[in-house]
Amino acid sequence: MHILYLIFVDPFVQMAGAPDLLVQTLWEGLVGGVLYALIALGFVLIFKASGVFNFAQGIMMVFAALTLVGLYEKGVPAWLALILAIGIMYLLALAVERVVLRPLVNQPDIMLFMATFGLTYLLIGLGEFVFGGNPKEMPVAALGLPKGSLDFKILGGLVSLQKIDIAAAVIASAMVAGLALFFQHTRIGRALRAVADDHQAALSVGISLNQIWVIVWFTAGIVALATGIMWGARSDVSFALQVISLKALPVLILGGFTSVPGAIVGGLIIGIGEKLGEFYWGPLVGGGIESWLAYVLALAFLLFKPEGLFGEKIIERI
Amino acid sequence: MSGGEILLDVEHVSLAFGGVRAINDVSFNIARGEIRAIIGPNGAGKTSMLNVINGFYHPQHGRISFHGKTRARMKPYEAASQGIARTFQNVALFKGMTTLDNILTGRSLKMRRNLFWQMLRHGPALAEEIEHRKFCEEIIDFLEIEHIRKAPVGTLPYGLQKRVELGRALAMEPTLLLLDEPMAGMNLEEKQDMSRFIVDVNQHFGTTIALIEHDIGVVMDLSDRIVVLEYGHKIADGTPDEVKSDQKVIDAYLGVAH
Amino acid sequence: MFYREVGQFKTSYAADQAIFPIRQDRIGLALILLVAFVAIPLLGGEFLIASVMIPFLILALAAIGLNILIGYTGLISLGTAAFMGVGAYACYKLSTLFPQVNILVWILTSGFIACAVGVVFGLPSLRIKGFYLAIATLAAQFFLQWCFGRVGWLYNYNPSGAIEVPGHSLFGVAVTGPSATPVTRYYVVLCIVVAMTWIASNLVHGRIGRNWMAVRDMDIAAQLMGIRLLPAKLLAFAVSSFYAGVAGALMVFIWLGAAEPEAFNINLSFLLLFMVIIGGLGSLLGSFFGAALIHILPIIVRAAPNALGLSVGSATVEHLTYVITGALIIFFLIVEPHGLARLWQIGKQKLRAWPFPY
Amino acid sequence: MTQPSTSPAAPQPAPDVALTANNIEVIYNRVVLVLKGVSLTVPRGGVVALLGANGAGKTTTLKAISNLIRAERGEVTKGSIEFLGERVDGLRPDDLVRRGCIQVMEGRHCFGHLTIEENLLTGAFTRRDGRRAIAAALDEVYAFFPRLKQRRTSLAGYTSGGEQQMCAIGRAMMSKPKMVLLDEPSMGLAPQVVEEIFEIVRELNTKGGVSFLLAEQNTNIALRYASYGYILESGRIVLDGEASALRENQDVKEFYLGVSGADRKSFRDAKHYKRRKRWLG
Amino acid sequence: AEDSIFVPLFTYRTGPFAGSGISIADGMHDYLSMLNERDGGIGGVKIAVEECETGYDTKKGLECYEAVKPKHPVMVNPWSTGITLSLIPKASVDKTPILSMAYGLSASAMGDIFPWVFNPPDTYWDGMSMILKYIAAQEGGGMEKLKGKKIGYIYLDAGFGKEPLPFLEQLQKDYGFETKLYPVAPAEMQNQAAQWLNVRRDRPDYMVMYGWGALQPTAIKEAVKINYPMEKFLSIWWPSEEDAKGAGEGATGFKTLNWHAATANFPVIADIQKHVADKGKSQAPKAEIGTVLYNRGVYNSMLIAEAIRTAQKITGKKVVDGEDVRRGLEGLNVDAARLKELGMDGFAGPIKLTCADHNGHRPTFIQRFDGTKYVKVSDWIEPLNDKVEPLLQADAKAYAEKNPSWPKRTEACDSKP
Ligand SMILES: Nc1ncnc2c1ncn2[C@@H]1O[C@H](COP(=O)(O)OP(=O)(O)OP(=O)(O)O)[C@@H](O)[C@H]1O
Ligand SMILES: Nc1ncnc2c1ncn2[C@@H]1O[C@H](COP(=O)(O)OP(=O)(O)OP(=O)(O)O)[C@@H](O)[C@H]1O
Ligand SMILES: [Mg+2]
Ligand SMILES: [Mg+2]
Repeated sequence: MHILYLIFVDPFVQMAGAPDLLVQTLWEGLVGGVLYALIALGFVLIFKASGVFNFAQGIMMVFAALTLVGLYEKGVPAWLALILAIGIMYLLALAVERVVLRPLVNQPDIMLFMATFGLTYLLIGLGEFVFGGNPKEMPVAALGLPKGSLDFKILGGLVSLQKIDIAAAVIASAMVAGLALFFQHTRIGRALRAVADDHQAALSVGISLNQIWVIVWFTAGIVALATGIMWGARSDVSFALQVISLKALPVLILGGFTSVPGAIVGGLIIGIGEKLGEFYWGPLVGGGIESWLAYVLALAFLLFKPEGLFGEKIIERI
Repeated sequence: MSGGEILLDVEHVSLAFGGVRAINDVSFNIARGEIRAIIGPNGAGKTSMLNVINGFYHPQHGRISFHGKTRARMKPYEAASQGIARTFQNVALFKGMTTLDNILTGRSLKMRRNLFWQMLRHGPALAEEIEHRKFCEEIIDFLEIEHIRKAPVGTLPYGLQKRVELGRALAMEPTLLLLDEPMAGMNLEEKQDMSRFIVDVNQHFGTTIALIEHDIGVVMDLSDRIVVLEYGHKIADGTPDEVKSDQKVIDAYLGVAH
Repeated sequence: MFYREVGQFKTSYAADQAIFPIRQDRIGLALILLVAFVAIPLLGGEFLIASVMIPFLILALAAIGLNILIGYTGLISLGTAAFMGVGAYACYKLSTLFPQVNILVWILTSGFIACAVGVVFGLPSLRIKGFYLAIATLAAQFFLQWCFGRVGWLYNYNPSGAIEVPGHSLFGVAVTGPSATPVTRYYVVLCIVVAMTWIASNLVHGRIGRNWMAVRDMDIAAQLMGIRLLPAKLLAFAVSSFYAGVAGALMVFIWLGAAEPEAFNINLSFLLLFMVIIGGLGSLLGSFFGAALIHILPIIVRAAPNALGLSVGSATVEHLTYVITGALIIFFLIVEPHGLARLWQIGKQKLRAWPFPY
Repeated sequence: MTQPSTSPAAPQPAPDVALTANNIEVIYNRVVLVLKGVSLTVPRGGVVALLGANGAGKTTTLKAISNLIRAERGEVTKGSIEFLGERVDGLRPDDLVRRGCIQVMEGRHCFGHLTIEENLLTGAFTRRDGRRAIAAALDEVYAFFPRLKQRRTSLAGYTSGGEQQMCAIGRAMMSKPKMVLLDEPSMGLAPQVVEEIFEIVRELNTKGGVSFLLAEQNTNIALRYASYGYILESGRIVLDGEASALRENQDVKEFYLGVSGADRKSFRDAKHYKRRKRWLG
Repeated sequence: AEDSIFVPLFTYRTGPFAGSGISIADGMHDYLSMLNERDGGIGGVKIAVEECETGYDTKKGLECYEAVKPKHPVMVNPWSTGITLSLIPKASVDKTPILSMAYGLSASAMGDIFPWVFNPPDTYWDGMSMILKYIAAQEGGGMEKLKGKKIGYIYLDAGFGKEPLPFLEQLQKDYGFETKLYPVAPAEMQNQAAQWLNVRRDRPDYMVMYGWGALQPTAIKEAVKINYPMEKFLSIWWPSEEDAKGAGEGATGFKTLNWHAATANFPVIADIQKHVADKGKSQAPKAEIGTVLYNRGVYNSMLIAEAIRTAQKITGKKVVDGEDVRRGLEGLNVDAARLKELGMDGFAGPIKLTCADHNGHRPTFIQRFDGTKYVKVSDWIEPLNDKVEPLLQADAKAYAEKNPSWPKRTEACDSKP
């Protein structure tokens, strides 16, 4: 009986008892969710446009941020470092298209997935070789990002919102909105979706895969850079960040692999769900459930909707 | 052959996907031992009808009796175990497997040795395997696909894939064989071969056949009775001669003969 | 020596249904077994046996398990490491509860426990497909890994939170623990791997294997052939997890000697996945190739500068190892997207046609 | 094919030639040699049929021309291909489309997750002549295939086989091509629609001056609409000539056309051509 | 070669923990190189130093072990608890002692049961006892002052972080304080918002951290974010300057345990600078020399060198082997005078190991982060030996019991008790 009380009643009593903490938890979940969504967005972009599940997205995030910080530490001004980092992401996109994707056109998805794993290894090696393996600090101020927090004394307590988190949320929302519109309503967007369906048919109607892939990987690179900056500002820029990128996976399935808005909605659900879960229910089992809660949430959800919230219908026809 | 014992009876079947009414209150039957053709323009609901018959789609209305047993819903594997086999419009072979393995898969329901024997493979499992292999070789021989026995089916020419698919269906020793455009994309010679196979199967094994085909020549020559669908409705049902002269069918489907 | 099958006529279906119908292949297999059983233990150094061969065989075993799931049944799983963990923790628990029982019994038993857990996590596979399923199996990965760390009973409440392998012997010879020599441990692993590879090969070449492949290639058509999806998929999960479980038990008992939950982390799952893909989906031989490429290649790259007499910092070597391994993976995929096993087949095909190019 | 005629002499680049393939060889996967020297010419504004049994290499020929062969891990190892007087072997498929040569692939290959209308619009990807023109082209396609207009908002993956075939042809038309490589257009279509499609081909050909190279199994209808035909067998051209001449050719009649009219043999009575051979006696 | 002593260094300059690993690797490497450059090795014998990259991964660590084994290492420094655990059983068989300096298996402090394993100068239990003692002192007295206090414990949810749990439980009973646990999964090190929200709710009086790698900077940032009073945030000895710097101003006041200096003002460091760094033989950037973890590496290498030197003294051999160095470690006695000779006067306290005690249980001090560096702010604090000892005893006994074939100690003892 007591256990039932602890599971089903007590958490809500706590929520009501300290509403400021509830608001804070929701906010943390929201911010975490937005950041997950940003990583997921990178995955979605590439998946949509080439059917490739890009395992390297996480390392691209680290690599992009590392380039930025690495250059900055070498004395390059922050704005220039940012531009250079964007340039390097462009070069990366070109190289990936030329070396990896072009020879592997029209191959099964899983092979391309594998190729991105090779890419991951390459980028880890290269990144550590050039910039070293030690964690680096994100020059938040030099990049013109806000520091400090906004504190609100409400609900009988204190709710404190970090300015950088607010910035992250704004930037992420803008990116997601822009990309969603782009995909639904433009010629290129439609072409991207066509490519994801059938490489060969896309080629046959004259869609230039090469060009499309460069565009998409470059966009994903920019998203990766933005994500890297935001996560880097929260802790620091190191290869350990790559692990976080796995969290984008449950977000992806929840939102549906191919949906840009799905990434943000999935991100929010996962982010808020896991923070609430860890905060109110985690202590019952000794905490640390955040490491799997997101996946289990996503799994439970999939059982009811196998293609995710906004995913493309799984076509079963014979 | 018509007028014999009814093997399959479709009564007032309707099927819709969202707004699309693929089948609308269609009834017809198939007698044991006959070749029954289903024809109609593209999108008329022919394939959907086959899908309903072998349980892949579940109709919203109507009933289907097979062997006298009536059911509204059935799982595809149940249909298979009751003796309904089929081929597909867009070849649905197991692409990563060889011709022989594809056909052997058709024997799956007939193989009995359990996991344990399968693990050892020697002894009973192997004996069983060889016995079924013999049966499959008969089919391979019959369909004249010996030369591609060990070839992966993925890159075979389309016509051969269709033949392998037929072989796979035959391996199930079905009572009712559903063929969905078996001759699409074939030239005359190949159509003649395929026709011969169909007729042989029908006559030698007594297998009942439901056939969808757009080549009117083939349909008229092979089938005992024809049902014609258009936009999900049945517009005609009868012998080839009856159907050929039906004005509705000519308007909806045949157009000028060629 | 020419690789020709000309002149080898089969006079019975039995001979033709054999797994290696071509004589040269059978000779090749015999040679490999000879090398594995005789030459390596006799001639190989301790490093080769303990750090190259034992891990290679264990990883190959796990890869075979995963290949049954992905390569043969088409179900992508990212939870293999967790199932290996189940095997390892089960074996630890059982062998510390009943230390007098023969350790091989426990290694196999823990395979069955992993099998049961695998089936539970395989249940969603009926509804969830493709990459969606892959991510659903991540739930297994993270949840189980959390359990290994959180359920004290599993690791006998050791303050270190790790499981440490006690010494066990088999017919008076130590097979686990520090006094077991690398050669003994190697033989134990080798025998188990050879036996289980043989069984796997029997399975995939028979009815069950065909059913799996049918489900993989076209599940709708498979259903219409009378194959029931759920049992087929669950059986694949069961067999796969059994292999993973045994591999996990071997990994801790024969290879590592002690393990923390982190030993079964997501990276291991990914590595196994990649072994299977790069080796060749749906090929047992490919699992060995894949394990060799992903486990042995970095060792060679790491040893190369020393062997060449170059002095390169250990960190630089590591970076280069990453870069080279990554580049090679991409290279092999471009040369042959269907994995090393296919490359091998094409090579054989060329040999057959030799000296003509086509 | 008892008396293989020699291939035509190397075609001269002439202003009235749309496409020539000169002695091309294709190898798949670096091991399988499929085309063993195929030469053919499509005159500007002509309709040329490429006939042959299953696996003869028709699809391979078309893909070699449109260069989709790369995506199948195939390679043109010998010979040259010219389109409108320029060498095009080695160009990317999208370059070819931009120059006006588009292929309709065998087996439809519609984009399953795009609606019918979106599928059609992807066909206009390379066009730069503005929304209005594209909308007009769309209407034109709908006029040709009213069935598509009805299904315009449904996902292509759910439509019937014939609807997908129409969609694939319509999609190619959207690119305003000068030359269409049509692979098995009649497959899976109702007889009426087959007739319609060939009528459309003729209309595009006569009114729009579009050249066609069509690979077809339905020899009968193909030779009725084409002006010239090539017959391909195991990767070689074994016979070619004016369509009317081919129709009268005895071998072609027996193997490909059959006899139409009253004394046509029923399919029921089709004879066995090949001797049966038992495996393992 | 015959005329050198082979000392492999297991390091990790790559992977998720490289941030901490690099400084340690540099410190270890540079000290030994300095001995080679300055003195021509130890006792006239060159030390063959070879790094093997583990990436903090147990499997790679084992591979390193097998790779160096044929070269007869005189000892191994695994620098990872996971690797240490895997190697412990092998040590006695391969006759290679393990030096796991202030990490690894706490119970291996018991020399009777683990003759081949050494973990000076303190175990994690010692560490916890000293932190608690310091907290009690802050509260103005002895351990009894802890009564009624709430102590938060944030830790890496892996072997190392979990080890103090039974000890905490014991002390909590003895002294009547309350603990709140905040585990951080290894995959979630950079995602701690939920844990710190919990801290905000529970409002513990003090926070204690057992972290590693990215866990530490993230935790400090989060603590700053929720305005946790930094002066009451204490850690075991692993955080570096870099870990605290990321949080900026707010991190001032953060405290950690340490047993050695965190500056470069020592003759020994000057020698490293002169003989190694200035000659371009060090990988360490200038700013890194003299930092906490660099110096920790130096200290570790000092123990290696002194053990070898002691071994040479005991055996009279110049080229010693693993067995000799084990005896050297058991006879290790670095007293104040010796430290002075080493140029380490004031660098660290004296340390003496015996056959029974492989740890030393040395006192440590608290250092406080002042915004750029750590400054010693407390006296030397002795660990609560009476609390730690029984636990070690029990744990070591349990380890041996669970391993039915665990060998009884047969190695003779040189030092006369
Ligand atoms: N990707 C491929 N890899 C290897 N071989 C292939 C590949 N594609 C086709 N082939 C082989 O090339 C030969 C010619 O095939 P192609 O598809 O060109 O024939 P087709 O004349 O179009 O036949 P159909 O009428 O069946 O479409 C066949 O034997 C086929 O097996
Ligand atoms: N799973 C489905 N979801 C949505 N619509 C479907 C589905 N299956 C079939 N339809 C629709 O139902 C109608 C009938 O389709 P069906 O495949 O049965 O036609 P058909 O008679 O076989 O045509 P064809 O001769 O072109 O193959 C089509 O309009 C098709 O788009
Ligand atoms: Mg159909
Ligand atoms: Mg073709």
